[in-house]
Amino acid sequence: MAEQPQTGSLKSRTAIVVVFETFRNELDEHNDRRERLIKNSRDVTNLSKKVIFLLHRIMTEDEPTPKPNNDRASRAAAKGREKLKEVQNLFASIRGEVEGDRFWRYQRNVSPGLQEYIEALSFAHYLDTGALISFNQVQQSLSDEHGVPYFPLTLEDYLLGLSDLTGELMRYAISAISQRGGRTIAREVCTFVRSCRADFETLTPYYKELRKKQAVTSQSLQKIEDATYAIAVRTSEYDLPPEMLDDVVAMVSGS
Amino acid sequence: MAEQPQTGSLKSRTAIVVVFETFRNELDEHNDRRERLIKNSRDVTNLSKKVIFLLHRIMTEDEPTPKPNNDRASRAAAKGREKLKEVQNLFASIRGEVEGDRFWRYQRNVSPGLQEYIEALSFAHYLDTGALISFNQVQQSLSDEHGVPYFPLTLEDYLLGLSDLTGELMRYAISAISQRGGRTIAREVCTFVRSCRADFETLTPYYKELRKKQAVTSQSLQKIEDATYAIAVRTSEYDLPPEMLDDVVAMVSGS
Amino acid sequence: MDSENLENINQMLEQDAELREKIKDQVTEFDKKTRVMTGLLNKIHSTPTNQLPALLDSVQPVLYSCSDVTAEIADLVPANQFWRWKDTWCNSLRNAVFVATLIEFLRSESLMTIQQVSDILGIQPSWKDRFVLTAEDYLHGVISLVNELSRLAVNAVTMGDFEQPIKISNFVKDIFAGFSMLNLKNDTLRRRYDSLKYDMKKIEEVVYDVSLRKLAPSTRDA
Amino acid sequence: MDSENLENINQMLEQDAELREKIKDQVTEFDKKTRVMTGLLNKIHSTPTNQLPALLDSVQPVLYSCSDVTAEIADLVPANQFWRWKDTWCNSLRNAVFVATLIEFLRSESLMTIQQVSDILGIQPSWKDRFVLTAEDYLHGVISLVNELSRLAVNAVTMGDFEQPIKISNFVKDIFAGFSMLNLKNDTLRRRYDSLKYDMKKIEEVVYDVSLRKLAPSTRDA
Amino acid sequence: MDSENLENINQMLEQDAELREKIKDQVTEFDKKTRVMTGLLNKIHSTPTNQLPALLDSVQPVLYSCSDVTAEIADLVPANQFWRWKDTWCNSLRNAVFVATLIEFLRSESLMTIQQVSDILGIQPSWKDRFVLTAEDYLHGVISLVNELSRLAVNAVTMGDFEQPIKISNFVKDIFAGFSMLNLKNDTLRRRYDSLKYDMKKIEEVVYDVSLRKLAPSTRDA
Amino acid sequence: MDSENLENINQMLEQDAELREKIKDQVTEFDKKTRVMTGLLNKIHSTPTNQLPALLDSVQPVLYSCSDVTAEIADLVPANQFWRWKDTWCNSLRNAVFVATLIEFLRSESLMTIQQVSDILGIQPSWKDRFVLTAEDYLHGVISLVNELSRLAVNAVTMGDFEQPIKISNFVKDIFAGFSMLNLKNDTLRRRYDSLKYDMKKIEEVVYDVSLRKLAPSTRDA
Amino acid sequence: MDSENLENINQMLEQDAELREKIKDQVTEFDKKTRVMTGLLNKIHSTPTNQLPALLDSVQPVLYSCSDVTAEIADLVPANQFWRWKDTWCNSLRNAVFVATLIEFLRSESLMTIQQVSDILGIQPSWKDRFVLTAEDYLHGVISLVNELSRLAVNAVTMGDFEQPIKISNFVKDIFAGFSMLNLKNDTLRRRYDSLKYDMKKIEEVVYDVSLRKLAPSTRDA
Amino acid sequence: MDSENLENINQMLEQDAELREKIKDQVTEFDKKTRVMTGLLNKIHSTPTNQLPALLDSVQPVLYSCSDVTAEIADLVPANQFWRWKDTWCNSLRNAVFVATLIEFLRSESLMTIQQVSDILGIQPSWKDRFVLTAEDYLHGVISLVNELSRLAVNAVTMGDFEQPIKISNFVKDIFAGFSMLNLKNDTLRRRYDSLKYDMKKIEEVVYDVSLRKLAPSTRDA
Ligand SMILES: [Mn+2]
Ligand SMILES: [Mn+2]
Repeated sequence: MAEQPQTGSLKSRTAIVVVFETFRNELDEHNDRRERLIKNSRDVTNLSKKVIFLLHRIMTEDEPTPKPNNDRASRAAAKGREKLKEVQNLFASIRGEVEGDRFWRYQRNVSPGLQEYIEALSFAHYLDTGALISFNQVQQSLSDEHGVPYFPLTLEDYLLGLSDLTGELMRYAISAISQRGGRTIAREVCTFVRSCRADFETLTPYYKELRKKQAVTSQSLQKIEDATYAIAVRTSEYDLPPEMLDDVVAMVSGS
Repeated sequence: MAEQPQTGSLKSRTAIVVVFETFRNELDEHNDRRERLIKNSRDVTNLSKKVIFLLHRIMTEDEPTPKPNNDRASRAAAKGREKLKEVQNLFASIRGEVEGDRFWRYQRNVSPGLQEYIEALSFAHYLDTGALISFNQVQQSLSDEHGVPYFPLTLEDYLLGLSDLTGELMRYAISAISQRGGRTIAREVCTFVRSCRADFETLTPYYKELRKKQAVTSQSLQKIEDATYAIAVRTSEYDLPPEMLDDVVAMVSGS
Repeated sequence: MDSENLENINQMLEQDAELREKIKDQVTEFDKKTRVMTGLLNKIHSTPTNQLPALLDSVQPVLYSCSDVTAEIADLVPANQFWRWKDTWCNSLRNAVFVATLIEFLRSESLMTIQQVSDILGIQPSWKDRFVLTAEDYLHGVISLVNELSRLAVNAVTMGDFEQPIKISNFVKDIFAGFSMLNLKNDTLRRRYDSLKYDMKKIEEVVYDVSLRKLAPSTRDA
Repeated sequence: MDSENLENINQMLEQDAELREKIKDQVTEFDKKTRVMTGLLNKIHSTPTNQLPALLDSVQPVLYSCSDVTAEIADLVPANQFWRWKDTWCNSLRNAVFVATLIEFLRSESLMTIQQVSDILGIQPSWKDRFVLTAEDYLHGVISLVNELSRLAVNAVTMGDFEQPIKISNFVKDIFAGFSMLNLKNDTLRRRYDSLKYDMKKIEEVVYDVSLRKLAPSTRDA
Repeated sequence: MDSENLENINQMLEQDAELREKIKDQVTEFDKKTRVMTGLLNKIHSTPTNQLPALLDSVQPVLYSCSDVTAEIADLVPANQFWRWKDTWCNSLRNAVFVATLIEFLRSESLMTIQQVSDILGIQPSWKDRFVLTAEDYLHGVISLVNELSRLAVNAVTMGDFEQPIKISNFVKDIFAGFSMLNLKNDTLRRRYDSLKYDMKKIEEVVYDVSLRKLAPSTRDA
Repeated sequence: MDSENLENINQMLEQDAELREKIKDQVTEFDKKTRVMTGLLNKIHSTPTNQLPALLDSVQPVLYSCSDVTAEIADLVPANQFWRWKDTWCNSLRNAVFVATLIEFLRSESLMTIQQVSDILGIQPSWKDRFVLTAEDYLHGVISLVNELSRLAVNAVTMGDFEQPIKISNFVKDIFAGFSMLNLKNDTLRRRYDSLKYDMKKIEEVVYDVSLRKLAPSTRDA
Repeated sequence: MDSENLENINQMLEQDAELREKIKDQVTEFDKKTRVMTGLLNKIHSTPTNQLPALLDSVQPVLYSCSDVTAEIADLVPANQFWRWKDTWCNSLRNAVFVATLIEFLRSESLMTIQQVSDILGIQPSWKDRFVLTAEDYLHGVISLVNELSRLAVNAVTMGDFEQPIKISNFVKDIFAGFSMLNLKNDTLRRRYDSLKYDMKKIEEVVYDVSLRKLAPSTRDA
Repeated sequence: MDSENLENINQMLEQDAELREKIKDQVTEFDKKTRVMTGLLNKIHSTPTNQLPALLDSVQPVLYSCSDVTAEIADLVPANQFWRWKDTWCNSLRNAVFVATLIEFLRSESLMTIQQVSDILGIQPSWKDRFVLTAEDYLHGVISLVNELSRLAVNAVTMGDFEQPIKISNFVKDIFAGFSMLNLKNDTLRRRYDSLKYDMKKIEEVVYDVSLRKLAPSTRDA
């Protein structure tokens, strides 16, 4: 091509077409990358959902010889974290795609999977520690062995992922109630979700999406409160300590 | 596992869990397959969209020595069909996934890409033949070398794909008008889209989605009618045959 | 469109329309049967335990007669088109699963398998691309069963049967253990599975009340 | 949340909020400049061709002054966060592209490249992760240019300039050829690209009218 | 448009507008009456059972006075236009059905028929093309009755009346069985019918609580 | 529920369901007819003016045959229930109004009155409590007519008939003036009336193009 | 709630409801007047320019009579509550602005100021907390004026008046330049302002058509 | 547009924009305060009854400090423009009503009147054309109070306070009776009033649970 489109404004059709061809390549490359990231995000979502089910499963399954709930919880968390390594590998694999200023260009495409991952990770973390995973801890989990992040974690993804956690905790609390020792779990979760809701409340002005999810969190909290209420009402009627009540029921129902 | 869950109804937790494990595998397998098909469908959509742009591009690009439009159209169709082979290969690749009764299970996941493919294929077909591609021709394009279909084509996908074609034809007609001989093209497209609309009209009672798209088709038709109207008004003012008008303008504008 | 193509299309449309009509008629039939059965079974909440067998016996023939309707449908559905039409009858089918598994539980305290339900509804292996009982439909039916049992646990106590809730509790816990094996998507099944937890909680409360009031025989002997 | 985490979060939020405010102020400034320029350039539709250079000269300084604002914004945006904030100013930037390319066309009948526009707006290569003129924004500006030129083709004739439409026609056809190289998604750019076709059609009509009335000099000599 | 055609149409439109206004005024009147009655009947939840008759007596005259309003409406509605206007008053009418059937239940533990409600509201057979109580409106009123009774079952126990829930339970079971015989289409009525299940479950739980604690005489012997 | 009450209600519900089915069948028939007619009339946009009479003649018999269907419906609708069922067929009826008024305009450039349309569709005065053409339905049909005529004005010019737009313009101006005298409430009719303005503007622009270029004989002398 | 508190609140609510009714009645009156005026003014599109004064004279008295209605409304609105109720009448008021400014343009080719419109509608300075013509309402009316003038430009040519479009073009250019100086937020006004561009383009095209064909005296010499 | 007219208008628009900004800043301040208060009051659900006074004491100063913000707003709002701007702060104001009435209930089991809330928020009678607490905003705050109390009834029991639900029940019954006397239109307030029924039902069920089990001293003797 004899034309030198760079040296001045474009006077001929050929020159214009040559320049627009570079635009085409740019746009095509962008769209292809976007597609790859969307697919990656779908994979992340699916794997993370499975981890959440795994955690629930371990926390509700029968144990031959009942051990303290803490043991079970750390075992669940360990297994969950193990599985989440696969997800972390998926994030590592897109590292090159979202390098430098590109991350913010594709943030919306990475976000859905990322939030589901944070939901799963924070669930495992809660089971293990009884605490909310911190922003830095999540960012750390998304970093290589030298602590260099695959990409920057956004506050919004962090908060929205945590907001979904409260829904899973509600499920966890409700199913715990029918188990031995479940009352304590329900009460702990109630306190924890209550404090989550309070923490998020101060942050809702900043994110519209968080405001919507906060409504769901409030509903979840109410469901947990209703459940702990039912426990309280029941136990108040009898003058026995809670552990003994569990034993009586176990004896009768033969489980 | 000593249990034989098949021989009677399930009496123990272990037996139930064993059976439900088979359900889990079934559901997981289904979800994974669904994911694969959705990804495939996204690829099909992207490739097909590119073919549509390719066809438009060839039909509007400058020609060093102007030839009859028909030549150009068959060249475009040939190139388009060539590219569409890639898409057909994508369909061939999911053949195993949608075998037998499975096709209808995943029809909704295959559908979006398939409709975009039909839009592209029918555009190439129209450029080449001036006719609407038939159901059987589309099904044939989705079959192996022995004429065995990769999967059954549904009437709905066929019609919805064709309905989108009218939008592309509107774009084609409008850009043609600014070209030599474009008036004839616009008039032909007008007649063709009018008959498409009439054909679809009798079929709208059967598909809700088609009813919505028919409204878009009507708008496209009106845009084409308005354009051919503008041509008619202009040429009516002068008493010259259309070809000569083209020549006069070409001379003046020096293109 | 050329006329051959158009004719082709119209023929397909008419065949589909006709088929849809015919299937719908059969589904109406199926629906009537399940309505009759659930109407009868609604009486378990006011029928003393020892009179249950008679009640169940009255439902059984209707349940067996469902195989007529499944055969009619399987006959109508074209090869490989099971998934195209199944939404039409899946409500009726889930209700039939509910009925079958409820009867079985009340008779033997055990969970009827998907294969057993299939057999009772006369579903043939050779229909596999036209009429099948899918895992999803079976699971929906089982969830309805648990919903109903939580209500029964309450009413059994009202009628003075203090053992029923305990049987139900053990049975439902087993089923719940099964369900927790599954990885579900955010769909109806997931939502209904979540509701199971509330049923389980309600049943637990009944067992609790009963145990602590030492009404159950096992504690009376303790 | 433990207090360190919470403090951490609050700090990030405040920084973002502050930054957003600061960028918005600069964008308001940018917006004012482009509003002044488009206000002035609106007069091309009633300014005889020979008086255009003076009009363009009056706009030029404002255009050059945009580099102050781009520098301010580039200064504010944190490293790598270009795509996070660009929506804030992209309207102003597209308008600036429109202004720059319109002036260039009216001066030299040629299309200013994305690099030239970047340069005129003082955008530095070293800002590449903070403030860039993207292909998309450039293309939007060029489409606005074509929209305006179709209006100018009409008004030029009213003012007795019969050559302008022909220049515009050739120029716009070249640009259209460029656009048809692109593979677009179903987004705003695609919709606006479709609108180009109508501009082209309108311009063609003007050329047609002018040619057939043999008003253009080239035909007068023919 | 020729002027006769036009005038004709305009007259029709104006008459309709005027009539709509008049009917609306009567419906506002009707609405006030039902609001007063439901306001009074809301006190059943805190009125001891033995004082209920007095409360019901205070509502009765208002209920009888509804016949004034139905007569006014029937007077306004042009011949044959019942179905055109019925949506305007159907909410008030359903509330009136609710009130009538609630009073009757509290007096006699029986369900007032559609004919009896019609009579009490003064609806004349001769109005059949202008004002009728349809089956649909009657059923809506009955569902509201059940909704209210599930609340009453709870509050009766709080007030120490342990027999009321049992009466309510028997009554509602009957109604529920009745409803399950009806072939309801998938509309509002169907959705509200589904809500009956929750009411019934709640009532059963109250009866359970009472009988578990042997609080009601009838359950004390069980 | 006592069984007589229940049976009574169930019977009403079933009769309604059956009737709905029957009316729907007739409406499907009606719909087919109007679809055939609009399909044929769609050709006016590509039929030279002198061949229009033949086209209209081919539609006329189908239009006359609509009286069969209106008679069937009038037969089915129970006394006084016009307003209950009218929504079922109002779309078909509006389309029939559109067809009748379009044919009349193309034949005589005049607007068929509501009475004339009623007559052509065979609607009997004695059906007034069962099947009537209301002002609202008539007006909807007329608006559809105007929508279609604005398209015809454009296409007539394309086919070289420069007088048709002028006829259409005069006709539509009249209708528009008529509509602006009506006191329409803020409903669908009002919204569609607002759309008339766009149609009229479009028609005026066509007339403008024709008269500016002195294409129509009537404007050539202007 | 203590009864005084309650009564207090209820009284406020009832007064508001009553007031709303009364204002609505006056607005209906206002609306009728503007409907009559726009109906009459619609004839400008088919009235030769020399007969316009007579047409405008027929509208003027209705316009003056609007002051009756504004006085009634100003009387009703409680002190300080202008902003509470203004939405009720703003459509009518904007239409009145449209009418007043259209008449003025047709008489003197000049734009009536907000103060002049206020005066003609009899709005008193002393009503400032009850009834005011806001800048926003005035601007809405002016945009409607431009919308109408673009239509008039077209129809004037059809009627053979080739100067009207040129007058309109000059007038609208001025208004457009004025609007582009305003700092409009992203609301309805902004959206409607964007529509002005289309009107102006249309008017420019009419002027183009006229001058291309050398039809207007002023363009004939160009 | 003549320049005076234009300048006049532009000035009005700019003043409004500036004012909007200033008011918004104050509302942000107001919002922060109510957010802090609701954040603190959220702890009532986990604070034993005997520690409530301390908690309430910590909220009180923030509540009193709201008068600063209301004064700032009243200062900003131009005379007569209360109704123009009130939507800006009505959410914050309703939250403040909620806070004030909640504190009062927890202290004295009584409902603060609209006048008392006005006073506590420092709203001056002399502001009546600039800043007022309307009945609507007051009622919204009260509904929020009831929503919160239904939750508190539940949580109080969990914390072992069985008398709180009974106090709440009596209080809410009163409010509900009050609301049912009001003539609410079909708007947001009406919809939220309907939600009160659910709250009341829930509270009644809590009281039921407590009294059935004779947990509260007052019910223990029942
Ligand atoms: Mn989740
Ligand atoms: Mn397309």
